[in-house]
Amino acid sequence: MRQVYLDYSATTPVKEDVLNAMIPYFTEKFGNPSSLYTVGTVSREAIEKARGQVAKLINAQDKEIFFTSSGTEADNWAVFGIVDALKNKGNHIITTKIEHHALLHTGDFLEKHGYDVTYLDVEPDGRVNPEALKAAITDKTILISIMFVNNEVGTVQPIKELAAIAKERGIVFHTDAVQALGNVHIDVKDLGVDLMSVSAHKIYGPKGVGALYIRKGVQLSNFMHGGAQESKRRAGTENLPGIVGFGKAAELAYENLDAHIKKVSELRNYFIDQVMSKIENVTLNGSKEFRHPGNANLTFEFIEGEAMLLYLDMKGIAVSTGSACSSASLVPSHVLSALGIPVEKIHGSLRFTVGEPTTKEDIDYVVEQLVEVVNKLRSISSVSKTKGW
Amino acid sequence: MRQVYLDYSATTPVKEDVLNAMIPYFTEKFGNPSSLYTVGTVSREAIEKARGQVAKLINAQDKEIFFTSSGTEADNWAVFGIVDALKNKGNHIITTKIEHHALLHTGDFLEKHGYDVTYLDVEPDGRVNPEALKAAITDKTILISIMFVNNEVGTVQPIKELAAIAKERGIVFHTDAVQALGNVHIDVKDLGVDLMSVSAHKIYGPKGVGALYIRKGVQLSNFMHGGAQESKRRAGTENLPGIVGFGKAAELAYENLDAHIKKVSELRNYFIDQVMSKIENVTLNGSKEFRHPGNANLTFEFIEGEAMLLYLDMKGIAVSTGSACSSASLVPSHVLSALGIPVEKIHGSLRFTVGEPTTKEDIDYVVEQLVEVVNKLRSISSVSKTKGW
Amino acid sequence: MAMYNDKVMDHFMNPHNVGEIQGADGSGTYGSPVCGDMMKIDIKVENDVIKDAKFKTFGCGSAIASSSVATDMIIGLTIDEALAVTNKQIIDELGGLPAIKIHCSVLADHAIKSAIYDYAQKNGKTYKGLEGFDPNADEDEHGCEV
Ligand SMILES: Cc1ncc(COP(=O)(O)O)c(C=O)c1O
Ligand SMILES: Cc1ncc(COP(=O)(O)O)c(C=O)c1O
Ligand code: FES
Ligand code: FES
Repeated sequence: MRQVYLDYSATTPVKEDVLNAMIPYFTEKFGNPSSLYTVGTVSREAIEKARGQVAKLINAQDKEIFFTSSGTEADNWAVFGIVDALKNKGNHIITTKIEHHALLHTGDFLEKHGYDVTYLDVEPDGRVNPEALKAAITDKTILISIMFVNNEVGTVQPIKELAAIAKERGIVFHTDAVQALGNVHIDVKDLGVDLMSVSAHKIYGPKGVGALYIRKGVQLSNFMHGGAQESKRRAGTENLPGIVGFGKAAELAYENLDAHIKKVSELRNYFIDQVMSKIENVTLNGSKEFRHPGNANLTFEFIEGEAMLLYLDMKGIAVSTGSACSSASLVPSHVLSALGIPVEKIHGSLRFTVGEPTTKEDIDYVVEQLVEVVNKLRSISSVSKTKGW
Repeated sequence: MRQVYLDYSATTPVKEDVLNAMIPYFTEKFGNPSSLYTVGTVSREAIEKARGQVAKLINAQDKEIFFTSSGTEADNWAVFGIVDALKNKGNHIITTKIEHHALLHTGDFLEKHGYDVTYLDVEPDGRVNPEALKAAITDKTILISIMFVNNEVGTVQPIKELAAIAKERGIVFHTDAVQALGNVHIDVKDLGVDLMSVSAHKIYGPKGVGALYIRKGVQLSNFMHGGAQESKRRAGTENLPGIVGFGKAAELAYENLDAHIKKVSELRNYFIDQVMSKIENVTLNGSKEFRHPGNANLTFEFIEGEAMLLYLDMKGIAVSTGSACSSASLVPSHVLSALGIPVEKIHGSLRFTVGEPTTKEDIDYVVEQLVEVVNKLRSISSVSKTKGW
Repeated sequence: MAMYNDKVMDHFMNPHNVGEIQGADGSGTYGSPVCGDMMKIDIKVENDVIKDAKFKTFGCGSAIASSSVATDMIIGLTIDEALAVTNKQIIDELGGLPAIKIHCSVLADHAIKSAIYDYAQKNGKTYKGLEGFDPNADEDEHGCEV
């Protein structure tokens, strides 16, 4: 049976070239990068090379890149680091209702510790209204954190415009660019952001390595305390092969960016067109124009996402859903909720993400199976267009 | 030229079997463990298997193991997690002067945030005096953190006795067992500890993965906030291949523990005997009896450690030093200082750690080269036994 | 070894002018083992020209390399010229040192001055380059924090 993975926003396989770059650093070139002897300095140089590769992908200076263990850690560091460093300046943070949990739950934690957190509403397409941001700023605002590209619906934010608002008011601006990296052009200098989180496993690099871009001159407290690694700003023996892999993945993403965007967006558009023409009562969630090139978040009315997901899995197809039924807490997707999508529709949502290995044949297969699955589940369902919800 | 790595306490190479276990999880079996489809559940099962392998090595229950990105993160989590969870109970922490920086710098950070931290002195052999611990406890003490095995001098602490003191007073007890894992027998149930940090890259597993043992029932706040991974206690997409590698390394360490201890301690003892018989004015730092099986921390009087380290590196030999000259901050080893060793002697200290791949021929080569290097540097030195310091 | 350049490594592995001069005309010691670096330098002087210089150093790779290159540099110089040698010149001669190791070159520069000071004291001479130089001054300048 054909296996079609269409969940590249959840994670990506490591590319062959990336894995090959990593392998030597597990065994022969395994030295601790902090060690002074040759076995250590070889490792140090490998890390510095990777730093350059990641920096280049976002047009940062090498020394503005600080490796972490994940996008999650980068998000935690950005937020905790700023609120601690600026605690005498204020206790108010602004973020959005559609952030990744790495931001939202950090916000929740801070709210329990005396901070005020504003979670901005978004427009129906998932975009933040710059006027809403302006209106939310107070004298106590010390950090604005708005994600670059949303992981569920793929909406791309006007980061440059939002960062300019922060700059005008002298407020630190952070963006979670975990989904943006390798999928949209990123130039930190042009964007004017102070802090940016990225993660390797979304760009065909390994899981368990990320980075925080810290614009030169931005002061923030450390999050991970200990050894003198990463210019004394992030402690812990470096994940050497992981960092090397991130570097290689970033290099490939840099070289391949335009072709990647073209390829996945064409396939994604073809997929959406096919689905729309073959299945009724389907809607596309999010923005048409400002969208992650591989993302198709669709609602199939009258049926439930987890059921679709399982059926598709039986046919070798991997996708995800915003349905409450699939979440550990039985809460429907906070992102789709924030877009104003009614709960019953959220239940019927599926996220498909096209990636580099995806082919047209894969898409055709998925469309074919999807038609079957949707028809089957609709035939079982107690709701329908005619019967109503 | 022979290459002899004798710095296994800094990091270890990944074993061939461990790497082979990891490889499939980069490419084919790359699914996000949180995903509901088969590609994801295969990953989830791999993580649960690894959890069992790590648990077995320390006699914990599987669900008491929480994977982190490093020993450093486990230490940070233990400390920040407890002080936050118990902030209404007190603000006093007890640790020691010889902890790893992951503990010490976390302590420094807390001191700047209204906490009291007692750094216990140690005996000249590096052991904590249980009476000193008892004397340091106050009504406000909420956490005692004492490392199991020291990374520089290898001293093994009487953890069971120290944990019992904590328990009697109802205080949470954490131990940093990063150097202990795979090198001494560990039975968390017998020891009676509440929290324990471990790291994969010290036991021939990969860098960038560690774990915190949390005894069932111990409450502590989260450190890494975000997704629902690790039973909602540690967020971030799991470092899947890293965790699989940690599991495999733990399994091998478990099977091999007695043979490993016997082998490395015999070679280590042979090394010390050879050095002592061939070089004058050498002293062994730390405890003879309560010691990491592979560790030999020696002071070579009248010469400086970084110079020795560089010479040895030219001869293919990798070791580390506690000399101030080799540290980024020009501060001599805090561990050797705490043992009461005079600064000029700390300058001449080298740490050798024997590991599994080490052979008798390696040791003979190192002794031979060491004699030469020490003689040469002593002939250049402005200090000597006759001239005095 | 990426920490030091080849020239530093060469002076460190094969230091020039190691030893002591019997009946030296001037002898100076600078630094302290407590700081991790102590250099002793002996000089032989004829007609105000340094004919020979030898050193012994307790210290790191860059302290030994600085000692070696500094003694090389002053042999053949007049006292006034030797006094004008700065740690910056020593570093340049070595082709650069890591920032954190700059203080090791200061050690060599001070040890030279100390040896010349000793020579001046023994011979009742004064040199402009020694004005304000105190061989027993606090060593804060070379970075020892102990
Ligand atoms: C937008 C966004 N932020 C943060 C993260 C977390 O990154 P990581 O999985 O590296 O912890 C993810 C993915 O999981 C994400 O999609
Ligand atoms: C005793 C001790 N604790 C903590 C650590 C930190 O562990 P990691 O390197 O996994 O961050 C180390 C090693 O670096 C160690 O030796
Ligand atoms: S219908 Fe079963 S969890 Fe929603
Ligand atoms: S002698 Fe200590 S750093 Fe050079």
